[in-house]
Amino acid sequence: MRTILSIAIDALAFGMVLFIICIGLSLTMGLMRVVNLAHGAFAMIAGYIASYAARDLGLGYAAAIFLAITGTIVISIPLERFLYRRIYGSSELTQVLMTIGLTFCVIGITNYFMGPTLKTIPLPQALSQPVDVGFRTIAAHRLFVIACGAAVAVGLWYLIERTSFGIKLRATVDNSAMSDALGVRTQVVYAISFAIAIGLAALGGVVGAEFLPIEPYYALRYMVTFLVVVSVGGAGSIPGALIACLVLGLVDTTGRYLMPDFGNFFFYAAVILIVCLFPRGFLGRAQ
Amino acid sequence: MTAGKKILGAAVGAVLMGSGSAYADTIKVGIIGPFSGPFALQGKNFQAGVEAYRALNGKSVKGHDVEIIYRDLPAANPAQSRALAQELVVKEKVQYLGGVYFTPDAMAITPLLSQANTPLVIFNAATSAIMNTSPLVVRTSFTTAQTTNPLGKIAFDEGVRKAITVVSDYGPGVDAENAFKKAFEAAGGEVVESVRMPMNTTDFSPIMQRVRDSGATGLFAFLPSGPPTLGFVKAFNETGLKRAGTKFYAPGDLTQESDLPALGEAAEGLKTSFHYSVAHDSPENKRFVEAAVKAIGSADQLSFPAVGAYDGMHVIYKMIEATDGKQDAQKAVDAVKGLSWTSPRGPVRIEPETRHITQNIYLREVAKNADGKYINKEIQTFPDQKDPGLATQ
Amino acid sequence: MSDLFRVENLSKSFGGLAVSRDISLSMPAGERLALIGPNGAGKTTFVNLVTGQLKPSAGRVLLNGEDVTQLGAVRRVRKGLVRTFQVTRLFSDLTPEEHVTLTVLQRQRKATRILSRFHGSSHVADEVHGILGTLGLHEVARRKVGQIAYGQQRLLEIAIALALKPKVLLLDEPAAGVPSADTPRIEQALERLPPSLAVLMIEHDMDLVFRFAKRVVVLAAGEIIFEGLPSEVAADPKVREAYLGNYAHARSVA
Amino acid sequence: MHIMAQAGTVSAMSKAKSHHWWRDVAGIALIAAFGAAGYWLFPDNLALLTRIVAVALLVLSIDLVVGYCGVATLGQAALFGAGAYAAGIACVNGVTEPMTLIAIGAVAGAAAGLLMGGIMLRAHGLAQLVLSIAIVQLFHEAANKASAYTGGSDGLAGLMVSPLFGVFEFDLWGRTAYLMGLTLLLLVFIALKFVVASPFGMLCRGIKQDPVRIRAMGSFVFPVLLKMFVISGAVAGAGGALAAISTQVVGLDSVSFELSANALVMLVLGGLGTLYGALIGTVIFMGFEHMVSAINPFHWMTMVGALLIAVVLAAPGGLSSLVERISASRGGKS
Repeated sequence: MRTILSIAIDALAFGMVLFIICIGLSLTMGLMRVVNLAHGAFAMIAGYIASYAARDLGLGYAAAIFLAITGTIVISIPLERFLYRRIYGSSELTQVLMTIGLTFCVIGITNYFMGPTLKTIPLPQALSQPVDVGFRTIAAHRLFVIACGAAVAVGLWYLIERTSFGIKLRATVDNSAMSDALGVRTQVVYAISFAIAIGLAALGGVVGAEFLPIEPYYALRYMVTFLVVVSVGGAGSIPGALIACLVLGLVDTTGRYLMPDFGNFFFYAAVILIVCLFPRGFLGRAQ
Repeated sequence: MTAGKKILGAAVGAVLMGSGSAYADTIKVGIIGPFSGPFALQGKNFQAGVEAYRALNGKSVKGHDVEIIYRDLPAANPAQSRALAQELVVKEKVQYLGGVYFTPDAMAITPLLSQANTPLVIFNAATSAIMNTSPLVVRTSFTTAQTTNPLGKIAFDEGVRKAITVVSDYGPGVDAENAFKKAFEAAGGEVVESVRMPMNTTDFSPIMQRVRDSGATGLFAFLPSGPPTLGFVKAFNETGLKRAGTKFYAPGDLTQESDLPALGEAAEGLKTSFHYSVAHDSPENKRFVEAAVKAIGSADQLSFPAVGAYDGMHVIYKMIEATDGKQDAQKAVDAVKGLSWTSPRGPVRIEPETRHITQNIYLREVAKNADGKYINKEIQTFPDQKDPGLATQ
Repeated sequence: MSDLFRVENLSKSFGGLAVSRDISLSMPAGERLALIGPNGAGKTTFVNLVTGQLKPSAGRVLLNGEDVTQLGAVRRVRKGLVRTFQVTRLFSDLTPEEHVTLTVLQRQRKATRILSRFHGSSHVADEVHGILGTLGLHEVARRKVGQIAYGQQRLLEIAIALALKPKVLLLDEPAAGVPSADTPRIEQALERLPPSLAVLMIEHDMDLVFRFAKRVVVLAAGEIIFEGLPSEVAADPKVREAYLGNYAHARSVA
Repeated sequence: MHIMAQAGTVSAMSKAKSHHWWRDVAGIALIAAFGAAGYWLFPDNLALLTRIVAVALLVLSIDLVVGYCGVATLGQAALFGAGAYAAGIACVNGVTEPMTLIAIGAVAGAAAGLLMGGIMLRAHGLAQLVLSIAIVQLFHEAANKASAYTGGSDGLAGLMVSPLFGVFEFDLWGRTAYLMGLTLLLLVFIALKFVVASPFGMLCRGIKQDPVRIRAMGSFVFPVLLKMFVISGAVAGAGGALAAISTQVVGLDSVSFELSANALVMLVLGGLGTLYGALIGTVIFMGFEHMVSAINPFHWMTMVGALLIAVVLAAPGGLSSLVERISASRGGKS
């Protein structure tokens, strides 16, 4: 029982990191129909900014997170304006080509300016302590990540289902020409959604740095994982992405505990099974 | 005066060139390494080692200018490796090949060597078997078995009777697992469980849970240097294994100096065995580190591949000296068999039979130096270690 | 059992919503039947059920006395039950000639051959040109479908159906969206359909229905409310109730 | 005047078929000429050129499923790797005749294609893409695990291929390997030209655009696509076998996601749905990569990324569409 609980809480923490990073990609893919393979690159940029802010500027963890999110969004604005707007509505493969190109550029530039070494984001004292949760000790940071994930899920759900922006966003996605005619400024809606997606990537990149360490190749290393998680959840669905992250996190963690030698087999076999059972992902929109 | 000297030199040069190309010629050396991509740091270290050697020992040997040509091979890719080697030999007319980070890449090059009449000096690729694929291969790095071997006895001597091995599931990982098992069991211990985890593992908590369940009091781990080592060490600490007193042993790949600033406090006290620590205390190493840091640009980035490259260049220079600039791979290789010198890592020797490097292996502990920087502090020396993988063959 | 085509008690519901209720009808060879009804009456759903795009909740579909209800769409086509689409589904970068050639080759089970040329057989070419000629498409035979008029695309839909040598043909609004100037060409094409063919046509244009159909079936809210001669439709009280507004409207538009 | 113009269009129309035929012959001749030019102009880079040929086969195989059938895949290297490992394992076990090895690779690739298609064709769109990724990862993992046969991460080394026709050795200069590869590529290209021009090829194009319509024409979709998968597997497998023969080593990279993704990028770069696009994309991408990585081995990735972005902005349909557009505008002017 202790073991099961222990595995479950590890799985939850890992799943939540995936969720925070992937939900932004799920939004861009499901709502804006852009296969943004450079999503991880933005998470990585945020990690570098946070690392710089915390280690070199000596700022606190919260300030570093804030700076990383705003900084990454600021960097993404000209990219959205000059690159992404050209590929809204293009074929998926064209989008793949461009966003992979962008990823290569980001990696190359990061390698040049930041060097190829690992960068860490020092945690505040409170988060770096192991906490005794009764059946085992767990890093406080993991609990923090779980809380962040839950907050993101609830916040996004509220934003999309309960605010006027959410209504405009959903309308734009369903029928952008009609929304335009009704006076919704779809360009603005797209730009804001893109910024939100990037901001979430940034948050995930920073709080997830303990799991997925920040280095230049980050952007490509985890690209597949992100893409798989989003598709399994169903692009554009918040609860879908959440379920996918938790299920895949659980499969991955349990598989690695029970049969570590075959850890990857479990993960990808589960992906094949899920996709065959739910061809649109857990909660995907009908196509 | 200087101008006159220059003109004179040029004139003499021209005469010599006319009379025969044996003198003021350029000898090209092709270096293949991961200069971009996920292993770019290791490639940078190759370059730093090479440049440091040239800075300290000059850019020519016996009047032969030595030119270095770098070629990028970002990840293990034998087909590309062969294409690059072929291009270097046929098109760039290099007389020596060096570098190579991954085993399969080396395996793709060795079949070409005798036809190319070119020796290959391996700066890293650490599988024993490479040496058997061609008589023209010399290696100045290490093998995983070589660096792992002493750990078995160390663990036993520190009171560990039951150990668990956790390695990345690929060639060197398996080598390390076997080497530790053999040495530890020879010393009288028992390996209760062996775990091989996929290369792309990022969350190590479940593995640590398994370590805890196994009841072992010692953990032997092998992970290639890079991002996952950070997660591994942190997971070891956070799951309370460290506090519970589990002893942790690993070859030095785990605490590569370039990872130490990131690992920091988490790795403090960690004991690893390796052939080289940047903190090695000797005049040779001081000279090397100074030059290599200058070449690489930042002290934080310097680590073991640089010393492999540095000594590799030493071997290549000796080969050039022995052949006097003529392309004769067999003669070049024969000339360095049995060669011994004092490397930045300590005394080393090219074993005549295996052409692999024999060297000291050090037990090191992660500790803070006087400047508050984390280093691999050498605490015990195992002199004159051969590669056990090749020795048994 | 002499009926070529028969539908017995066909029903379909999505969730709790019944879109087809207990529909039965039959057609002998040479039948010209029009299926009409207000928007949302379930006409296209009926075609989808009959041709196998949808699985019915209950009921049977019989072709030549054989129960084909369990067969998939492809097998039904191969047995001679063929449809056209309300919104044309054509390959925009292929030509009409290529469309019909592919269809003829498919009918001859030669479409999956790798070791033959697409335009290789002169027999096929003759048949293709025959079909295209009957429908007046020979002039545009080698233009890409994306570049020909919509009326011609509708004709091509019919051409593809004919190339399958159907026994029963279901035409889903063959004149929908066609400019009125082009309607006569469609009508002409319908008149020239092989006499032995049983044809069921869904259509909104009542003039066309009156000229084409020998028999009319009216569908409203998924149920058949009338079956009889075209001349009787207008007089039927149920039809008037369910449909007349739309009919009058349609007529005034036409 | 008017009549003449009309007569012109009619004769142009009847010529259309033979015109296409000539265009294909000219295209194939052009490829052969380029290949031969590569041999004479870059005699010192034949290993690179051979690698380009092997990858070109992989990219062609992707074009068959992506460009002609609309099936998105990021896992094609599974088929390439199946061919490479089959040829490699056969070679280590004593089958050393190069043509036989190519055939073994093609058969293994086709078998893997059958398996992969059987799984992938159950899904559509994004889910299909993810299945392809999962499959290639499983292949990769299996190749790593079965190290007794595949050499695992150390690679399968020691392939001693006998000389072609008992005469031409696979040596350092790689002339035999290149010429054999080039011949193989040409033969495959010609064969594929026939495949895509066959009724079957047309059917695939139809399925790509609208499978519902194809079903309503009375044709099944799944077996047709599966057949194309098998063909595509054979092509990719032959490419893998060529890579194995020419490098005499098979590494795990030959069944990697990275190779699949790179190959797809090359295809999209060149343009989908024309076999020429696959070749153009491969040559441009690999040539460019080779060039910039030789100029600056440390930071070339940025340049490659910039190339991809530039192509999307300048020629969204791929480079081959650019060629077509230019030739079309020339034709319009003249």
